[in-house]
Amino acid sequence: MSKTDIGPPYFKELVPPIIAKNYGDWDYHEIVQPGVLKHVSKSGDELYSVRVGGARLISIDRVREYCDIADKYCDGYLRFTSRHNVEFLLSDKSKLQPLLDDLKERKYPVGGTGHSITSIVHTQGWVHCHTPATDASGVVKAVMDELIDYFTSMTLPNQVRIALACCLNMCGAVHCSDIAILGIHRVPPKVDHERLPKICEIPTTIASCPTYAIKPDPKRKSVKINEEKCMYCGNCYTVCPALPILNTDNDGISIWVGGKVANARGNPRFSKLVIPYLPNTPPRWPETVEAVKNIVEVYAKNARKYERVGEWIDRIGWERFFKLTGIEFTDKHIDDFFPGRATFRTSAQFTYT
Amino acid sequence: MSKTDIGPPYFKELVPPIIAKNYGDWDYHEIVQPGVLKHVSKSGDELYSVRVGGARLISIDRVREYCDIADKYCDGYLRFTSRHNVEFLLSDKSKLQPLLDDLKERKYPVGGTGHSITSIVHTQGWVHCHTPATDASGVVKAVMDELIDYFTSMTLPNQVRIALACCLNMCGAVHCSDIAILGIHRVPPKVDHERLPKICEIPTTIASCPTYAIKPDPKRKSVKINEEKCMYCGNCYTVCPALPILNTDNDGISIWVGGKVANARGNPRFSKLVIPYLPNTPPRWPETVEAVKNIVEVYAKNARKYERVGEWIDRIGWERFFKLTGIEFTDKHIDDFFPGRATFRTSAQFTYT
Amino acid sequence: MVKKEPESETPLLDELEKGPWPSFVEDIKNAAKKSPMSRDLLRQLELSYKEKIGHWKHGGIVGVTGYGGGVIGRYSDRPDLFPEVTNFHTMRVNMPTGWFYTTERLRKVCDIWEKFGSGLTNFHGSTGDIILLGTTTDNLQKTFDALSDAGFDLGGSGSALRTPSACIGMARCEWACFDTLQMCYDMTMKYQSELHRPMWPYKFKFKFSGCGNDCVAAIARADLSFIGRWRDEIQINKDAVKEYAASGLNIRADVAALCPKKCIDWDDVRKELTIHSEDCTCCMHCINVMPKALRPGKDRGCALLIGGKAPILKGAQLSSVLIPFLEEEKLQPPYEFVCDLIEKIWDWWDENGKMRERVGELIERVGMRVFLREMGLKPVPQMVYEPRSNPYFFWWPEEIGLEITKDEEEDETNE
Amino acid sequence: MVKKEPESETPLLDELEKGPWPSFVEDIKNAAKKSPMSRDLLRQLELSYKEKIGHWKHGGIVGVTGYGGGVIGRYSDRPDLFPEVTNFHTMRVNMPTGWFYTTERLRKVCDIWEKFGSGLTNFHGSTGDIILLGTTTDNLQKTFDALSDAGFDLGGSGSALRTPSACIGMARCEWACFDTLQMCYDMTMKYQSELHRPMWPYKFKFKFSGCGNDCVAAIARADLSFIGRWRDEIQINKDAVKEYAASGLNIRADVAALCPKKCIDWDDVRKELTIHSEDCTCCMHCINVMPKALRPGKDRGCALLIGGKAPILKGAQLSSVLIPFLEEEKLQPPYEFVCDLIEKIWDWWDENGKMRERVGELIERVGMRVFLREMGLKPVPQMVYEPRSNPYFFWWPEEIGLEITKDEEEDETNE
Ligand code: SRM
Ligand code: SRM
Ligand code: SRM
Ligand code: SRM
Ligand code: SF4
Ligand code: SF4
Ligand code: SF4
Ligand code: SF4
Ligand code: SF4
Ligand code: SF4
Ligand code: SF4
Ligand code: SF4
Repeated sequence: MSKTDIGPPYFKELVPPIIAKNYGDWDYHEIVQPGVLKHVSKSGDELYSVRVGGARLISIDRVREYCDIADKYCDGYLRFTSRHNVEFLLSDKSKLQPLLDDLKERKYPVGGTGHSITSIVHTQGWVHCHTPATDASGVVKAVMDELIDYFTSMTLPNQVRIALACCLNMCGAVHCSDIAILGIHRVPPKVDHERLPKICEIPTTIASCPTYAIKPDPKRKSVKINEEKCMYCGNCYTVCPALPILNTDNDGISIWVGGKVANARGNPRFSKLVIPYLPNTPPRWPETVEAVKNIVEVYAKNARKYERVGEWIDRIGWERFFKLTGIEFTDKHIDDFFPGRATFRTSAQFTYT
Repeated sequence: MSKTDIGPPYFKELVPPIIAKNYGDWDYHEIVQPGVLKHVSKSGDELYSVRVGGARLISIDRVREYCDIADKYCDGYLRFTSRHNVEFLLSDKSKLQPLLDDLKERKYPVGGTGHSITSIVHTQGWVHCHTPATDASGVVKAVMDELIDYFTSMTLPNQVRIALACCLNMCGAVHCSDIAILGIHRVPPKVDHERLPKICEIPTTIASCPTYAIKPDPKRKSVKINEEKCMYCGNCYTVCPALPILNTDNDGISIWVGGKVANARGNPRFSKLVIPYLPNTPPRWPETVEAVKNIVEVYAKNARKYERVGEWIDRIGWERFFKLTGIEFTDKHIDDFFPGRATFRTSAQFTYT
Repeated sequence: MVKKEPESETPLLDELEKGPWPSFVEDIKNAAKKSPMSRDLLRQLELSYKEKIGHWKHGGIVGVTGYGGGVIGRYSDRPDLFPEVTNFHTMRVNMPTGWFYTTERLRKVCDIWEKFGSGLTNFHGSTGDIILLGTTTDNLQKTFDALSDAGFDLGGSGSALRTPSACIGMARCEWACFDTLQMCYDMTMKYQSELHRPMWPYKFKFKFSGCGNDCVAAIARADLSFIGRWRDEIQINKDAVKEYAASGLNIRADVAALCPKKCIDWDDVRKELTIHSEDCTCCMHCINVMPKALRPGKDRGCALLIGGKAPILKGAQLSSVLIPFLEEEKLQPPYEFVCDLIEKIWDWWDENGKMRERVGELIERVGMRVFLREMGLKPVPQMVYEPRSNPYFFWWPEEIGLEITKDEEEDETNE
Repeated sequence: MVKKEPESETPLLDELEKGPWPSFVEDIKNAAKKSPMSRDLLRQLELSYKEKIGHWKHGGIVGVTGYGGGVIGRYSDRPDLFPEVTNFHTMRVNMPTGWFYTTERLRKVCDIWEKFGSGLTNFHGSTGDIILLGTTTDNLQKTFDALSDAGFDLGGSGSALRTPSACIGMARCEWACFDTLQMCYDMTMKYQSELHRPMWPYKFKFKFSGCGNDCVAAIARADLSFIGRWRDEIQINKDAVKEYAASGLNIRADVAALCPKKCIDWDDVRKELTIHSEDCTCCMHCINVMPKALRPGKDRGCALLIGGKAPILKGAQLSSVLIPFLEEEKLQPPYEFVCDLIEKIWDWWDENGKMRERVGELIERVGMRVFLREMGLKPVPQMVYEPRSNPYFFWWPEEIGLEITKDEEEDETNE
């Protein structure tokens, strides 16, 4: 048997020499061009990082291709970012242009820095998860095909972070993204009374429901669901597979905007619901692509420099946001999950536009 | 038997002729001096209103005295304000100074306009209510004795609305005041198991508890209280007199600040807890008087023109408020009544001062 | 020892006769001279001051014939010591809208109260009523009859409509965007029965403020708040603007910079003010500071907000936007649209509300979406500061083409 | 009819090979060439695309010897159609801190996965792990053994500590206020057992960001978020400020006006910038815009925030301030203060948390005051945006000199 609890490789053994040397001693940085960062240390050393977008779901051959590139231009050093881009790390400036040329040839998008749209943080979807209300990789691919020019340029008012999660578990920072694409179910789970007693623990199943919609059904040694109280979160299904919730016709996508994580200027905040439902339309989800694009474009046109999506809406007000984007406001936008009242406009301040 | 459902006298029969004439036709106003408003109509007519503070709890002889004054200077017209001041309404400017002189002689405070502290909205207290945790009129008298110079002048950054309620029922706009003085109980009610079954309805009593602290006690046909869950709101006592909550040693006063009602600039908002407890120290409640005065003075010194108390704190931050006032921050300030989390600072933005 | 004055019955309260602010103790003492009730009130209050505790209890329901409210029953818990306040009930008298009086009418109230009551009052109660503070059970009907003869009527109490109130509005204020006083009066008259005969889950309050300054604190205290607004542009008198500037007002700092939407441009060279009205939220600040130069627009009306209340039971609520704009026509007799809506709200609340559940709490419990649907009102973004951030939302059965099973034996405690 | 190409097995997925963004379908197809598993994955995915529904189920617990986590068990619900993915489990491999690799090490991972797995991966999972996407139950242990020999270990899953992650920090960023990478690595090593052996009520996550920009999104996703800050003044390089001004940066509009606390004065004549540091909240904006001119202060450390998480169960939470400042000393080995606190938190949560209750939800349920008391931490205003507005607060028994009766048979559903 092999050793356990050895932990990850020590990162200091994996960083390029220029980082080892200048660790903690960086002075400033510049974005040389979209996708190319230059960090200058107090010693004067210069590190170039070239950021490349990709499909996060990749084959080992793709990884090997990254390795080939890193071997050729970066003395074998590379990293990934917290949003799953690859970064090629160069200490030799003369190799920068050749690297960029090579990447271009391979049709790898270089960008994602500064006021751009970087890669979409996303999840498993139909590829590997059991609760998804939509696919992850496919939607992301379709959206990025449309937005790629924002990846390779830096023309937006500020960065726009897009994330996707295929169900309410929200694996990723979907709940705090400039634009979030969230898979949702829309019908209550159907109780499989036959399997349930065998494979599920009843108290845990009951406790799993945020809205107390699940009650014991002692006669059948099962549970029953008060469908009127169910808002299809799927949590009961996570703890009890005998409560299937996936649904071909009613599952789909919702769109949320205005969240952020950084403390810069406005406080970190959640994304807010803007489109309650778009249908699942594989393989290219045109409605979702269009919806995201529309929001990005309206933002690009109207926001002031440095305003994140949520900060822009802060300034103009949500009533204006709905008007500018042409998105319909519905009763679903009004928070009714206790304590939703905090969002009610308890003020006579608003505009009519 | 007399007529019922006749409603109040029609106000238009009670307004002075100048108001009847210029109703809906006013053009602008000026505050001539503290307590004296001049409203000018489009027709050029001028109405002077002289505002006088008083103890809201007054005898009919006092009311008659007001009438005497109104008869003498105002052709018998007067009104009261939404904050319980008297307003003498003059259409004859020449009577203004004599009226003011007369009021001065009677030691009636004239003021409460503009950037002042107007009368304290308050409630019944020990004078007439059954749930009070403190007195109302006495505390108000003691505080206003100290703050009267702010009533008769207009030197503050903006108006400061003070209100008092003697229990959590909050009769008045205490929950949205610049400074609120709120009577609080601090021990759970004691169940009078003998009287309870006779005079209270058990389900109503149980339902009256916001924190679900009350349970049935079927054996005694009464209820029991989980004291750990009780936060002494007194609501159960309101619906069931057999749950006495008044307590000589532990009742007292809490201080809340930063609320407002007007939409001007910042949105309407609740007052926030700043001093969880001050003892009941009749007849003059020196701790409460001192606490209110301190807050007013720190505000007067630090706020910018037009900033209400809450808007000032918005700008400087609560950490600074606690520092400037020297008030201690405790675990009671942190909201733990569901959904208190909305107030948690989910940001790395704050100052250390 | 030096000889002292005869000892006061109320040494503690006497301390409250000192100081510059008018003293309620002086007034109680004054009333006590003529009224034994007031004297016992004074003495009982002194006991409260000594013991730091109240001495009133609530008890049997008292009132006047034909009404279910308007009287607050109160009983001393020490009738042994203070027999005159054994019962000492308060009457709420509906004030004239706007709290306007002629001395003649006011003196009538005093005379009645001298005859039948303690001679003590509150001008006014915090809902707005004239509070006639304390009389015996026997005298309630007599007082009422005399008041009625003098043209006064009782205000609300209990689970009824409460006495509506309004800011001074058009009677004196240049900013009133609708006629708060008239509407308040008309509503009071129309709903006399609802006001006098409690029959709902809990209390219900209306308040009317002519503009966003909300001088009657409606948003904090009323189940339905009518708050004046306009839909077009703020009216600017350019010359008056220049005069303000000349007179030393710092328009940039005190007006433009404080606009919550930063929609005011100030040109310090030309002394010109521009307002981007499409961004203006009618907050009133700029108008407040420059009353001679700026005025609300011409297309006036009000916003209707719902749900304001004090903390009991589930926490305080400020009213929140229900209808962003009611046009002037709707705010004039016969108020058809408004009254229809009010009555619809009452019916729904009456049917669905639990005991002691205000309408705002009911809406919170069942969800705004249910309420809007029942009322036939359209959801609009003005209703919220921001859309929801949690993904826990519901679909209507017809939206997903499903029948939803409802559990009838629903346990309510979980909600 | 014209003769067509041999029909594709995956007409729908083929559509996703089009377009400029790198295609995952291309990579799956690529893997499918060598791996039958990947081929069945591709075919099952096509079915999902057709039916608009997932085809995975969770089932029996799978794993490697000695560990309770690190593997996500997954089973096809159509093993009849896709036998090669009858079981198709994912392995989470703890990434090197900061996601740094040498090609040598990275190729090793590829080789192992070529041998034992589907050849498909995620670089990386959203917690940060290397995701080795899909293999059979049999191959799990083999993969692990090979990984271990290559110096890799599994990451977290289940009710365990999850793989901690950190922003790139001192490795490349001039703003790192503490050594995020080293601390993340040290914590990962110290808590290997907590990471590999689930034993808590639910999952627990650490994330480390070197400054308020929070490039690892800690505040939104970590139960404990370490976010770099300083306590003294922003360092200003006056010459560099002048250069920015000269180069055309609009310092008034783009820097000063956007400071959330408006604590930057810009003198456009002298081209001088003054920061009122006592008001600065370390938001990072000004530094972000002028990296050559402004730098975090010298007295550096971090804020510790608690409770971040996704919506399940009671709604999403952002982390909230627990300790406003941890000095640099506390953020270096042996991290005594921090580790003591972490372990105290775990113990308390482990003892009091319900199943599937994150620490932030537990704190919300029992009250921050209880948590702070148990931890021996002082309440400070930095913990809240504002103090409470409801009057429903508690006193400790000793504060009111009372013994409080606790109801032991407490029904929990009401909470
Ligand atoms: C490489 C990476 C860290 C890592 O360890 O991998 C990183 C690196 C840098 N970030 Fe970041 N950030 C990275 C994820 C993030 C995240 C996390 C996320 O998106 O999930 C955030 C929070 C996003 C949010 O608020 O929702 C983040 C918010 C920022 C900000 C704040 C921007 C703002 O105004 O709101 C800055 C400041 C700036 O860009 O001027 C920043 C600045 C920087 C700087 C300039 C820091 C420096 O001096 O080196 C780095 C280059 C930025 C650039 O790309 O233009 N970084 N940065 C991450 C790259 C992700 C990617 O591939 O696109
Ligand atoms: C693989 C990954 C998504 C991805 O494609 O990157 C993932 C996948 C799953 N997550 Fe997650 N989560 C992943 C990161 C996250 C994150 C993001 C993070 O860690 O920064 C979150 C939000 C942050 C948080 O923890 O709150 C997240 C919040 C959840 C939740 C909701 C937890 C909550 O308290 O609200 C669940 C539900 C659960 O635990 O039962 C969940 C459950 C799951 C399960 C285990 C679903 C299940 O019950 O079986 C998914 C397994 C999918 C699969 O087949 O492999 N996953 N999950 C991420 C882990 C990869 C890695 O180790 O690097
Ligand atoms: C008489 C009265 C209405 C009535 O029907 O009785 C009234 C009358 C006026 N109010 Fe008011 N307000 C009156 C209660 C209120 C209230 C309600 C309350 O305090 O309970 C508020 C909301 C307070 C709050 O926000 O907490 C109120 C917030 C205002 C404001 C907003 C000030 C601000 O900047 O926040 C203005 C505008 C101003 O003062 O410039 C205002 C302006 C005015 C004007 C100037 C309106 C006008 O053009 O005539 C009146 C004279 C103001 C003055 O006293 O300086 N009035 N005003 C009330 C006098 C109360 C008193 O005796 O002191
Ligand atoms: C007299 C008055 C206080 C005063 O001194 O001015 C008053 C006095 C009482 N209020 Fe009030 N409330 C008075 C205005 C208010 C207001 C202010 C308002 O109406 O604008 C409020 C807050 C606004 C609101 O309605 O939410 C108010 C919120 C309450 C509550 C809590 C209601 C809630 O939903 O949270 C109670 C509790 C109850 O109804 O059981 C309450 C209950 C009471 C009772 C009836 C206590 C009781 O259970 O017997 C008090 C009777 C005192 C007495 O002995 O006369 N009183 N009460 C006010 C009525 C005078 C009038 O008619 O003009
Ligand atoms: S978001 Fe939901 S469906 Fe998607 S990977 Fe996470 S748990 Fe699975
Ligand atoms: S899907 Fe969610 S809301 Fe519906 S029953 Fe299951 S746990 Fe409850
Ligand atoms: S606040 Fe409480 S104690 Fe005071 S009058 Fe109102 S109900 Fe009575
Ligand atoms: S005082 Fe309030 S919290 Fe305590 S038992 Fe009574 S109703 Fe419940
Ligand atoms: S609310 Fe507006 S209209 Fe009414 S009195 Fe106050 S300022 Fe005038
Ligand atoms: S009313 Fe308020 S929002 Fe409108 S322009 Fe004036 S200050 Fe700005
Ligand atoms: S969080 Fe701060 S220190 Fe870390 S990489 Fe981002 S900008 Fe640099
Ligand atoms: S870091 Fe943020 S708060 Fe501090 S001075 Fe700069 S912009 Fe202002």
